[in-house]
Amino acid sequence: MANQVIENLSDLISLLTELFRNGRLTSFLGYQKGTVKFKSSPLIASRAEDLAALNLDDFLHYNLTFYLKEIKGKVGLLVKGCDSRSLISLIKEGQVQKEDLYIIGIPCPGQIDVKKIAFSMGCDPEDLEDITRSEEDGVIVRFRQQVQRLTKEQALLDKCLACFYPQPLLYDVLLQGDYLPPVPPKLRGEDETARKSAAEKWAYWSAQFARCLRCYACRNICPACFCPRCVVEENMPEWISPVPTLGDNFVFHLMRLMHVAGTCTSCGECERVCPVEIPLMKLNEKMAADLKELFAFEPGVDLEKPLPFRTYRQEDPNEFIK
Amino acid sequence: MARIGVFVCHCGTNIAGTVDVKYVAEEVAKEKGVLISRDYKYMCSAPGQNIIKDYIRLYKLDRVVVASCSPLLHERTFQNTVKEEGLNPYLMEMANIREQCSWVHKDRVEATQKAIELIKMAIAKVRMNEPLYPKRLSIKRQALVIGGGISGIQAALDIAMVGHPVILVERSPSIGGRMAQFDKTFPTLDCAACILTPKMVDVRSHPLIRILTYAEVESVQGYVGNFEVKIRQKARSVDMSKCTGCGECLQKCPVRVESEFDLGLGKRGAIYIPFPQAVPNVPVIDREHCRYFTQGKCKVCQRVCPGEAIDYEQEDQIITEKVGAIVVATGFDLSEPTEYSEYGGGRYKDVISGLQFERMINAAGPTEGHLKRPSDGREPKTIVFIQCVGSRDESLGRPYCSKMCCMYTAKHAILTKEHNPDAQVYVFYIDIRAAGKNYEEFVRRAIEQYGAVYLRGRVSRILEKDGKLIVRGADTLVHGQVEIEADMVVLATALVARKDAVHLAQMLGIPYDQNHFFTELHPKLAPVENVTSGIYLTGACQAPKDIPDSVASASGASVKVCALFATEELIADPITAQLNPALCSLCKVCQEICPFGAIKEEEVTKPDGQVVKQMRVIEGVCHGCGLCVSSCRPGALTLQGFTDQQIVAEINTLASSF
Amino acid sequence: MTENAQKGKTWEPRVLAFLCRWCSYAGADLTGSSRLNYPANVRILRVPCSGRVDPLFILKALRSGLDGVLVSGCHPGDCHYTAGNYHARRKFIILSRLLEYVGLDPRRVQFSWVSAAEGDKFAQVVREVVADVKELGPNELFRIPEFAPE
Amino acid sequence: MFFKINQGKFKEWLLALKNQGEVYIPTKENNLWVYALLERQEWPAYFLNTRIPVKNLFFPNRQALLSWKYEPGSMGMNSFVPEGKKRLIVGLRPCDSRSLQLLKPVFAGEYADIFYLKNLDRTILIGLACSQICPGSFCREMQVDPQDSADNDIFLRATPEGFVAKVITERGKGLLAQGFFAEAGENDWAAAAQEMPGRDALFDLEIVKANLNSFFAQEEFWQKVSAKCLNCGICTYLCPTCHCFDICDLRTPEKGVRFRCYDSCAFPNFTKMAVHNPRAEKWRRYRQRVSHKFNFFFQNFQAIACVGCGRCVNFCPVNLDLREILTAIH
Amino acid sequence: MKFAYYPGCSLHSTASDYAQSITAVFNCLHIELEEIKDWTCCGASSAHVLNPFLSTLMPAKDIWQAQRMGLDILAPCAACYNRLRLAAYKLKEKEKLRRRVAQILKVDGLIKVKVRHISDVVINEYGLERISRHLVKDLKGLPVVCYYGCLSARPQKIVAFDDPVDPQYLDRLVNTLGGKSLAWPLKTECCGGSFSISKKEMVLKLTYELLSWAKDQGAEAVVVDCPLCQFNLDSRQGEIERIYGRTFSLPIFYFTQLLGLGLGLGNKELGLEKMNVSPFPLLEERNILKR
Repeated sequence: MANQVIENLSDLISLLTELFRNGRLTSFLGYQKGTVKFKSSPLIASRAEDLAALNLDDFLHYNLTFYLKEIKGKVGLLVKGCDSRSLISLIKEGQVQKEDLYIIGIPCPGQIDVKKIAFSMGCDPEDLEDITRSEEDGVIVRFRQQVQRLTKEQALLDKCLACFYPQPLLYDVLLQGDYLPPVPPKLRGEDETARKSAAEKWAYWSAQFARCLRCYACRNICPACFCPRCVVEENMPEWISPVPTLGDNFVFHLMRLMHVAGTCTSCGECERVCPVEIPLMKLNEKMAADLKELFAFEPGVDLEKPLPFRTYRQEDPNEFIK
Repeated sequence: MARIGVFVCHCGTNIAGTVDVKYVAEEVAKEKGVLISRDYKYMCSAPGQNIIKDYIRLYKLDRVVVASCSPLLHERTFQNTVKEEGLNPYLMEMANIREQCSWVHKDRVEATQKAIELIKMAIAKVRMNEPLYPKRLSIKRQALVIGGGISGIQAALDIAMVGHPVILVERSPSIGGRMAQFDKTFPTLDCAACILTPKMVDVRSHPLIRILTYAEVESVQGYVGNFEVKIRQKARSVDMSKCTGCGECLQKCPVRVESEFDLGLGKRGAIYIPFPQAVPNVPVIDREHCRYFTQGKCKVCQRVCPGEAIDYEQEDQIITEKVGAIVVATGFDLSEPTEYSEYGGGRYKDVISGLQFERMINAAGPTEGHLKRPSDGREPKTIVFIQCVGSRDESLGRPYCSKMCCMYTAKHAILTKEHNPDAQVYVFYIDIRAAGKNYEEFVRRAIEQYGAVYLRGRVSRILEKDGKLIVRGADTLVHGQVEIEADMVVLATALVARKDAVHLAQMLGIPYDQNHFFTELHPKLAPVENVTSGIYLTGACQAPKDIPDSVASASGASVKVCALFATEELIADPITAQLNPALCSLCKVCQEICPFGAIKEEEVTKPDGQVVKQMRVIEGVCHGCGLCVSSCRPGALTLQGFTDQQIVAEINTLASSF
Repeated sequence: MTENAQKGKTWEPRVLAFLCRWCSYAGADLTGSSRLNYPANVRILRVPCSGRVDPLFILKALRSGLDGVLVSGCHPGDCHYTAGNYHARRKFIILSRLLEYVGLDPRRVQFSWVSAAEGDKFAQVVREVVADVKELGPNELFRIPEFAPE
Repeated sequence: MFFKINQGKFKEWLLALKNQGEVYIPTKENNLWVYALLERQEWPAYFLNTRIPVKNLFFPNRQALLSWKYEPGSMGMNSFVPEGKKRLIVGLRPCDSRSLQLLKPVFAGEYADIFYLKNLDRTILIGLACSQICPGSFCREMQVDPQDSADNDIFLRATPEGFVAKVITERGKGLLAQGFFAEAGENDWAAAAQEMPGRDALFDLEIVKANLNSFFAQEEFWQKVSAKCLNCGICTYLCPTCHCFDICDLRTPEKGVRFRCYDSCAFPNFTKMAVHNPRAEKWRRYRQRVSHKFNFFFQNFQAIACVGCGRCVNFCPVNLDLREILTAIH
Repeated sequence: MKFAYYPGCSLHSTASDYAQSITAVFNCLHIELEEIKDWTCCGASSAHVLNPFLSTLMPAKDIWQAQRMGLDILAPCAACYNRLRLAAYKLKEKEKLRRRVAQILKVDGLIKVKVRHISDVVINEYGLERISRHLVKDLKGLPVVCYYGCLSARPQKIVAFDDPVDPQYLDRLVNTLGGKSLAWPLKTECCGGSFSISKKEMVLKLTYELLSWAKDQGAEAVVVDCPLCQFNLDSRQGEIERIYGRTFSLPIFYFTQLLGLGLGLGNKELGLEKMNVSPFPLLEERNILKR
């Protein structure tokens, strides 16, 4: 059973149907057609009948693993390479048991970054009329009666361009298809903000965090945020005021980062959903870089290595301490 | 609404000299909930303490802040003060305005201002304080000693002497351990058996000590005061109650196999006792070699046994016992002489290990104490001893010193000479480590009085030619190569941790170092304790130790056990972590990082009958460091006496902006 | 002093120090009993172990307008609880790197290992930290513009 | 009464308006459209609608209500007075302008909210007809005409040359009497109307209204439609008509400020009380949101608290589409 | 089984008989060899003494060459084996070094190929059990000592595939072939290796000791798997006789030659007449092989 390969969608559906029938599955997480352009929509199936809607198009941004926070039981789900890392993190955090899951690895040719495309076109995502993949793994964009060919560098999410694990690291079956070739392990291209002066950095991040509405979408969509109650909601003591002041927004985002450190796999969902475009990935990537540099830890790639804040080495960095 | 009293101490001029205590008292009186604020010359003095008591009574205070010296000095004092007025001692907080204020600052204004803020912090904290009560845990006052070597024996005797029952578990058929294999002991050269056997007899005859030989610990559950251990009593095939120890069976057994006890130098039957003075003096049938068990017929032993003690049907038994403390005395193994193939250990019959030499030279040993070459039985004239074989060798990943080898090699040199004065003895060494009472003198005797030739350097190769062992090495003192034609070579192989040490460590939840020796709680200040409270270490399972060290640490460990057993209940400091399962995400970070294994997962049945997993803090084991609390992301854990609320309250009193 | 800080008169930094009760707090006591001097700008908060210090404490302190934070514990290997400071050390370096990344000068949040015997070191550490924070000026970082010094 | 103006003049006019008060125009900051104070930035050649709804300028996410200061013995308190400066917002889309009117009865009720009302009163609204249907929007189903709006002081329609303006209120009229505009006629106004891409109505609002009561009890329905929901506050915070708020204090030992900030019915702790939470489950909360907008609000104020701007649809992290639910109810 | 064949200089010169016998034997055993195209010297004996970097760079070229062929490397010469193996190890372990080397050689990619010693492949991997199936001749209890030399034994952690002091694989082979391998302690003592020319006296002394031990053990021949050892032990016997006054006339066989005999091959295929100390008297006397 383990690690078999599935030819196409219909085979997948029949497999899942079978699994539902013999009770191996109680629910299934997949994708269906979205109701607005350039978006698919998560599919939560609780019966074999619901599977009819299952559909895989060019816009599979969702990291479905976050639904595992809510949906328990025998869950089957589709994971891209990056999603599988979240899964590994969740298993290490004791939030899901591998045995309860039925993991279907799906091919990922890199996800399309609509915002990026719109930005390079000098327009809003809403203005783009049509985006289709071109054979040479770029895309073709139609917008205001003009057609543009973009390379994958111009069209795909940065996280995909830097993805070292396009193939799921953990799966029961694998859906056939083409993958973005893995690039050597490196984090997203040189982060200019890191080179700014302290004052500039502060100015930059104040501007970003000042916008935060505290809608908590970043937290709620984050697979790593699985606490029954987030410290933001704690009011004895009140760590963070509900009033969206710059200060409290700062504390909220830094606290969140500290809490997901080591579990966060930089899947980028937080940044994708942010309604006010706060560049949260910068922070995730920064954290990832530090964990790698300081503790040689890479989140969500192996089930054995202990999470960075659950272990220590005597020779850990000490110079920063007086 | 809290009813707080604040008491500011002058400490003579120690505080009052730099801090305007009157003003301080007035200022903090304005704080919310402060009913009374007084200053006095010496709060810790009897009259000072009476002031506190009086005001508690007068104003029905339910919280007290004492601003004086360091809590490290007088926290207990003032806790007792308020206690005497019926207040829970944990409703008293101290502000340290001496060591951390008046003594370190000169400017009166600054110091006064700081004192005020320190007291405000204490007030803010004490508002959040709750009465805490020491946890009481019952203690099963019975000890388990794992390992029947000299340290195990010593520990068992010491504990039993105080009057606590002890279970002594030994894996081999007899207690006695390594020491029983030795001939004489350095530096006094009195015979090991002569000093060991009496102790073995004491153990056997002690009413409070229960010996389980040929048995192994299978599992350990629970925590300090309340361990539950499962012990596997391996089938001895001999009914201990019936066996008289006459030894008939030993003579008649048709099988001869190499004796473990004699390390292959001697033979034993399939039914055997490891050595004559064995305790218990009851044989074991080695089912792997016994003809009955291998070929289904024989039963000679059963026929000759007068007491009908032989029982082929016997089976392993699991014995479950509750104990309050565990002493680990599992001792050491020796590294394999084959490790250095250049020395031909295992290949050349006449290259033997130090322990084999002990057996050979032991009057009760396989050669009745005569030196004989294993190859041809001739008496060796020239014997080369090589030290540090497997010790102090990075390339083997064994950088440490085995500590004993220098001494027992010197002893071997001396014994050789005493057996045969015209024998020639060479010793290759790197350094001589003879730090111990009369140790250095002993080594000097070996060299000067007995004329053992000590060569400083390593042996590179041993070649066997015409029944001789050609030992090639370097003498670094003459900067030259040496070649010795020896009859026998003795390797001082390294003391290493037991092969299954890691397995035991994980079973007991005790840490071990890279060499798999067990790690003590503190190398200097807690040398026999372990991070897992209730478990104590002794002997060579911690590191190479000689007999005196082992015995000393054994007594040390037993004192710790007795101290623990001194009361029926374990009084645990209430400063422990508390868990609110409703907020717990079961990420188990707490369990993983707790240095004391005080947090465990358990299954509980909800009122509605469903069974759920839950984390639990075992208060008796929790030391109250709060590491888990600061690592618990949803804030399900809190540390009594240092709750998040208390600490944030203190921070907030200093808040100046938002 | 709070008032001064806000009225921007002779401004004096306010530093909160979390001290582990076994090593650093005892060390700070020793500073006192050996009558060494250090600036009065530091307020000491006693915790059982540096491992008890949640990064949130530090953020909270900065949020509530304190100008600097010092966390001090036992030297590596000396932790009374064997490993508290090792775990803390991991959190702290990540936190201070993070604060630096968002432009908050790491000198506002400093760490030290001070043993019970290092009274002089504690005084020295406090002097340095206070000097650093003085140089950085008041922590206006989180002040809400419309409610800046009234 | 109608006027027209060409591109160049329009820009001058905007600058001139600065003398009247603070001028806000649609501006793209940090990749998202907001109404920003007119400084150096150009009038945008093209924009759909702002990400942050205009309610934010009338009912901000952070409104200081009062502050206090504690000195031993005394407690000084002062409440903030609403800002009085005149403002002009240019370029509101009909949906947003409508939302401001929808909210009025809420804040003008028995306990009048001085802040909202004052903001409304001090702001001149200059609307702008849509040139395109926003993704996710369903304004026409909600009876909001993308081409016309009576909820402004002035309403503009863009033409290739410039704009045609329709005066709605007196104070609007005042702004045009400044020589930037030329008289125009009914025909110019009609000519400036843009053809909106057609789409069949997804549902009939009346029927939805009618059915809602009966749907209320259908738990499975609500459970199914809300399954995807994240419990985040995006839909409510970006909604031009959502107006739930929370009140909390920021304080130091001796002083403090009381704030009003947004709250969201999507949050699990929105209705959390000491002992229990009437809307602990997600589906109850989602049902509440829909029912409130389309039913309860109507019962209280005889209006539907939705203008079909489509923000909640377009920016929902999990593409939970209100239109589908409404269609289903239909 | 197929390998990238790295003959090294010896097998094209002094040890051509070794090369010959390998080809012959491998044909019988169906082990394929493909010679690495324009291989360069492994750098043994000079490079690693003079320039450590060069001592990695030179083998590196061949290693990458093999990588391109997609085959593991088989080296019959213990010296080549030692150098290549060490180089491959360094390139795997030391990322910086790898990059520098790769840059110079204009190649890329991590090192995946293994470097194997011929005996390891034939005796351990191909296996005596499989070999014995093809044996047609018996060595009639010919008493020999197996001499392994040092280059395939140390550094132990990196190159050794048997005990570094008392290896057994050749002995096992000899016994399988029906010979009688004698135990002796100098299996991996140094023969002087490449100092043959530069420090002849030393080589003579070391070789003398080896030969006399062998003779004293009662050996009638020595079996080796290293061209350098073979050269020293074989070609020096005359001189040794003159200096130390002891005659040995011990034929020094490559293990492939004995194996060849077992497989029924003759002088022609095994190049026996190339040996300085002629093996024929011995082989005839033991009637293993007729002239």
